[in-house]
Amino acid sequence: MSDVGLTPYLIVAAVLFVCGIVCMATKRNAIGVLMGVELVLNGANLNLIAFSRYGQLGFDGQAIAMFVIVLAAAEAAVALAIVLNFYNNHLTVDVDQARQLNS
Amino acid sequence: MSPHLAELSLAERLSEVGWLGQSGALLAAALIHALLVGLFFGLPAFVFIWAERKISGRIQDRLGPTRTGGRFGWLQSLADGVKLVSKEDLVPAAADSMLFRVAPYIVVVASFAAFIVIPFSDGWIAQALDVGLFLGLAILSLEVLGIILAGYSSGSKWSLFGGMREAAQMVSYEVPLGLTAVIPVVAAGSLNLNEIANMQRGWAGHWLVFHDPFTFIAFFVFFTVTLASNKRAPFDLAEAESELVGGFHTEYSGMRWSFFFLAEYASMFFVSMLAVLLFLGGWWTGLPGLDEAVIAAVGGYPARVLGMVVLLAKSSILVCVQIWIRWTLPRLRIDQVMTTCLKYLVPISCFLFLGATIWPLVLLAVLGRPSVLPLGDEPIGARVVPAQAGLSAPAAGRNMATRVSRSTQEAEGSR
Amino acid sequence: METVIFTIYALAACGGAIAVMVSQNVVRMAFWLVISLGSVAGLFFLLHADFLGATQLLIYVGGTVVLLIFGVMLTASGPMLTIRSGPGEVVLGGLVGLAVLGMLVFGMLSVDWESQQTRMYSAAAEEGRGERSMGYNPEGEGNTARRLGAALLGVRFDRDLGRNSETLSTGYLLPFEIVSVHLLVVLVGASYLARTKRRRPNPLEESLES
Amino acid sequence: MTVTQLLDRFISVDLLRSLEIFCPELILSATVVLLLLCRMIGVDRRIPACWIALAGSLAAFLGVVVQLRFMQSPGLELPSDFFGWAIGGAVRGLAALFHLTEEGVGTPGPYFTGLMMHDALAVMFRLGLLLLLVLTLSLTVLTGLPDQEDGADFYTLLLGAVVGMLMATGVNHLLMLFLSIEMMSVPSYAMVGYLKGRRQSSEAALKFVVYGAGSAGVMLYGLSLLAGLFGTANFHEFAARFTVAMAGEPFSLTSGVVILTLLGVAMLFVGIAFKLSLVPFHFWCPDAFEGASAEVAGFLSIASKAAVFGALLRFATAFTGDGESIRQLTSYLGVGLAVVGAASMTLGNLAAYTQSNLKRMLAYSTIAHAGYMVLAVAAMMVFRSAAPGGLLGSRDPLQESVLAVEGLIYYLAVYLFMNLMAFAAVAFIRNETYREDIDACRGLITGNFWTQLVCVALLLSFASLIGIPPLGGFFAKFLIFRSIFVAGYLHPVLWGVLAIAGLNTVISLFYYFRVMRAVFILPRAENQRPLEMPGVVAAYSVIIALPIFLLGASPLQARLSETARAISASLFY
Repeated sequence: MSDVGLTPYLIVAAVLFVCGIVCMATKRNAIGVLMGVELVLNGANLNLIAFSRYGQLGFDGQAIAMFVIVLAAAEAAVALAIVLNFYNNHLTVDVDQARQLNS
Repeated sequence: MSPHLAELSLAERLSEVGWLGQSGALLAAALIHALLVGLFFGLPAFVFIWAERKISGRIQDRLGPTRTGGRFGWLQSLADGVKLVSKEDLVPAAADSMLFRVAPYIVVVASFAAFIVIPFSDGWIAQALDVGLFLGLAILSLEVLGIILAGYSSGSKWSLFGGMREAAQMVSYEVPLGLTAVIPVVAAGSLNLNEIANMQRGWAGHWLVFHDPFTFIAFFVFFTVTLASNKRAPFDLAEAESELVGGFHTEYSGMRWSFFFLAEYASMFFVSMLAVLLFLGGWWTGLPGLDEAVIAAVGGYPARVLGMVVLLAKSSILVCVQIWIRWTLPRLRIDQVMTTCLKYLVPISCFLFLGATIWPLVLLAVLGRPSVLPLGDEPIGARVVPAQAGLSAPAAGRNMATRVSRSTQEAEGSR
Repeated sequence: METVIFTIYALAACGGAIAVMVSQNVVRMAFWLVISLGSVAGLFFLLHADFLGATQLLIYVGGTVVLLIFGVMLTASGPMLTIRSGPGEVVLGGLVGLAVLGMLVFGMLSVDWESQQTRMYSAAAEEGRGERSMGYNPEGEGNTARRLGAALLGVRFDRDLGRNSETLSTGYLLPFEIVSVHLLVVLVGASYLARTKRRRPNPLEESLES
Repeated sequence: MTVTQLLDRFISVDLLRSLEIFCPELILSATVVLLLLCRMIGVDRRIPACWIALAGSLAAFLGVVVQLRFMQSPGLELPSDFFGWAIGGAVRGLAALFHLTEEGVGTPGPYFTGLMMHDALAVMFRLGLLLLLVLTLSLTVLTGLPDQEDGADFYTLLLGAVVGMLMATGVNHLLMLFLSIEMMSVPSYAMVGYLKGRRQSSEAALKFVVYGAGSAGVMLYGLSLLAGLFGTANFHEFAARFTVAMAGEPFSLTSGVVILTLLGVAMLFVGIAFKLSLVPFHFWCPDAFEGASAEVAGFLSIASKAAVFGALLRFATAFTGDGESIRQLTSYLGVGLAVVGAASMTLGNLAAYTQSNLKRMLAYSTIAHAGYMVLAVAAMMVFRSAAPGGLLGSRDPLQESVLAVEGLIYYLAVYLFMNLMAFAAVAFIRNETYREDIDACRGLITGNFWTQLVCVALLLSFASLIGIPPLGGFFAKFLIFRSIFVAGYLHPVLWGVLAIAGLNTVISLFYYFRVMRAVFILPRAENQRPLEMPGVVAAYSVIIALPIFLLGASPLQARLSETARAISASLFY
């Protein structure tokens, strides 16, 4: 049985991370930005678990990833509530339309 | 080959055949499992649609469905299938065509993949995971995605309403579903469905539904919640045909439409099997004498086939109850559905969960043993794998499934 | 065989992520996100993190993404669905992204992970923690639920058993308990924000508004 | 060792002690639950939520006071004079009430199996944070921010965020760093959007949450790189593991380990810099503070900074140690921090000059102050990177790093009072005039006696923010500038940073002066009546403004500074 090794996993994680970053930077829809954040978090989680399997991190990697998933879900819930609240007040979810506060 | 499949007793058994060889046995085992999963996924739709017609016909005194299609009307489902396959596959102009085409596949894949965690009989499981139950619920929860996407992408307001209702309903009902599914886990101390089922060996009093008052109520709550998560009546708001035409599948036709139905009946069957494995003793008949007699008569391995039949029978009864409920109760309103979940089912399941965790401690304090019924020689608490075995010596105590199956094989070998 | 499965999942994960990045329609983005996250869950299974894989499917794919799509449906009406980003932003974002990716991949390729691990292992052995295994114990592959449960209880059976050491290994009791407080607080906050407007208007707010 | 032995050992050795140290967080968590329960059964009609929250945070505050007492005098000896005896007796009584003991709270060291660190620094930061919590709670009661109906929601969010902040001061593990930063951020997103019917408030919350979630994601990725590279997530193993990973190779930017370490630290720093509103990651701060209510903005500007500085100190010290490569890394990080600090203070001060909204101006001033404070950490890192017997001559690098951290602690202590006073004044003015721009303060001094008192308190706070000599702000800035100057011997770049910092102090004079001019010199607009603030508001202002004096030119100054030094020493010894 062939073993994939650590580096390929890390590279997949890096691709996810970068896609997420670009997504956060370029999307104007607030929910699109949040999707970018999810991608970034998944890249990090994949890193942690790959290190936990092949690296010296051991089981701690899985434990940390577990909490990250939970925290990310909580963050997404609040973010979505804020987006809804914004939509109720402004009737748009375009982040670039949020410019009332620029002076 | 995935490392888990290699541990399966079926593969080990096949490799003893000789002319198959090691890899051939693995392949054969994989094929058999794939076939089993496929059958369990595909057949219920045909059987239970027929059953639904017959039962509803009897319940509502409608004679039509009981008279057509060959003897007992068994050809009716087949005729339906042929009709659906030959129908034209329409994509509305307003639809988001890619998502519209993909959505039925998501639903089908989700309800199909859920079967890989189900042990059909002792050790007969496509993917022996120690988190089987958890994974099953997780995969089942993916079904909602397909339905939301179908509702959204159809470009029709009926569909969108259906999709939204489904999303709200599923997301809320997942909470009591998870909580009630955890209650037998608490009692058994394992997430492995095979282990949980094997712990209910012996008299029917060993079934987890009779384990304590909380699991008893939890079974009924679980059953109710699974009705909702399968969008079966009285919770079929997503496709309420009297108000939303067809809900999320209004715009679908032909094969894609039939996929939704295939998935619905398959997941009805899936949740029934889950209920049987968690609460109703899995593949054990509840009569230890009978179980032992069968094993002694036909040997451990063929006995598993009979075990599978027992599991199928129990689950089919539950499916029939689902059908019976559908044709008996009126549909709820959407606000009633949400109230039922958030105001009643969630608090009840929280209370049950707390109760189920405290119960063994109370029993230990009062009776000095963790079970009320002095049935059998080992109460369920003692049957939990010692923490040490699973943790410090993983190779030895991999999981109960393999150990049980190995010991059966050893017994056979010695005989 | 593992390589083949890995390749499929990895391509699906990366492809999904790239499609999320490129796609302009929010609902399609959500669909690609599901593909990507689902494949990551598959990679978790391949890494023998079964519990994490199932959690990923249940919480991320089945929960968070459904929540996101729900949000899209509540806020999206026609034109809002495809808010395009300007070409300048896309080019700039793409370039920065490529630069970061290049740096990360260069760093990852130039580290010799195996010798790193050996060195770390021998260093750990010198500190008297030689029982610590190389990586996640492959003998107990897949059997993660109990380990994780014990770690969340605060005791590391997998590390401390059979070892007579004064210090206990890192257990995760504190985060496990305190996260529940966090979830409660967050739930209260989210429900407060998403609730409909209050019944009586606050004069302070109205005056600030005008 | 068997399972049972291990469990027994865990409970007896670690858990009981940890719970003692964790008592303030536990009390706050219990208060949150109590708040929600009270609303559920309808008690909040009779006992308003603010009193429950206040009682809970006071209890937590007293718990930390006892912990600090244990840290200062082990065994809680009673002094001979009467007052000391009475206070000591009260502390003993409280210790018995909270079940705090010498073995538990009195012994510094890691707790919760190494996830957290208990030392005088953590206790002091928690004391400050809880004091701020009590003051903020009283402020919201005075200004009536949450109404009867939503009080429980607001205080739940506030207390929840504080639990995260308290934890951040003692983190010793990467997971706890991420967890505590999330725990303080997520409720604060919701708090910024608390005035949910207001367009600006929802916009501020949206920007805050979008940027915040993004930076948290980047931070997590950096964290995963570091954890994987070093094979551990415990701070105190980092330096040793870095040396092992380098394996005697020279420190060069082409080595994979160095690249990944620097990338990891930089990404992790993104999350920290976001919370501290340091320069490339500051853009959320003015928007969020302008949209949020002044009370919330004041609380966030102080509390999240203080907590994250606590975490940053621990994270930064994790990368210091003996060995050539680790020294190089430390000095790189130190100089990088100094540059970021210089950039933040320059941008903050320049941008503040053009603002017309008070909260927005204060937000930029917050950015500038974060820049000053991060210089202390930079100086500490540079000192720690010094090889023994190097350029510092006769000065002991370790002693110098203690002094640098002392400067940070002193600055934060003063900052608590002066910034809270500034934001509280904005809230008071808003309640009277329904406006928050600088023009609203015109002729404030013409109001009644209580308003005049508030004006004087505001003057004190602004003078201290500038750093005018007899006040606390001056001493704080002086301590940090001194450390930077000494650190300049090791890295001449820091002398440049020092020059920028000095220049900035002068720039800041102008925009603070604009507000002061409006308050004291400009006449009230024709159609506006003179303000009549209630007396309790003035009393509150005086209570907050007094410590600005005490931390400055007062007999107490030397003692306070000594305490700060002792506390900062606990980080290193």
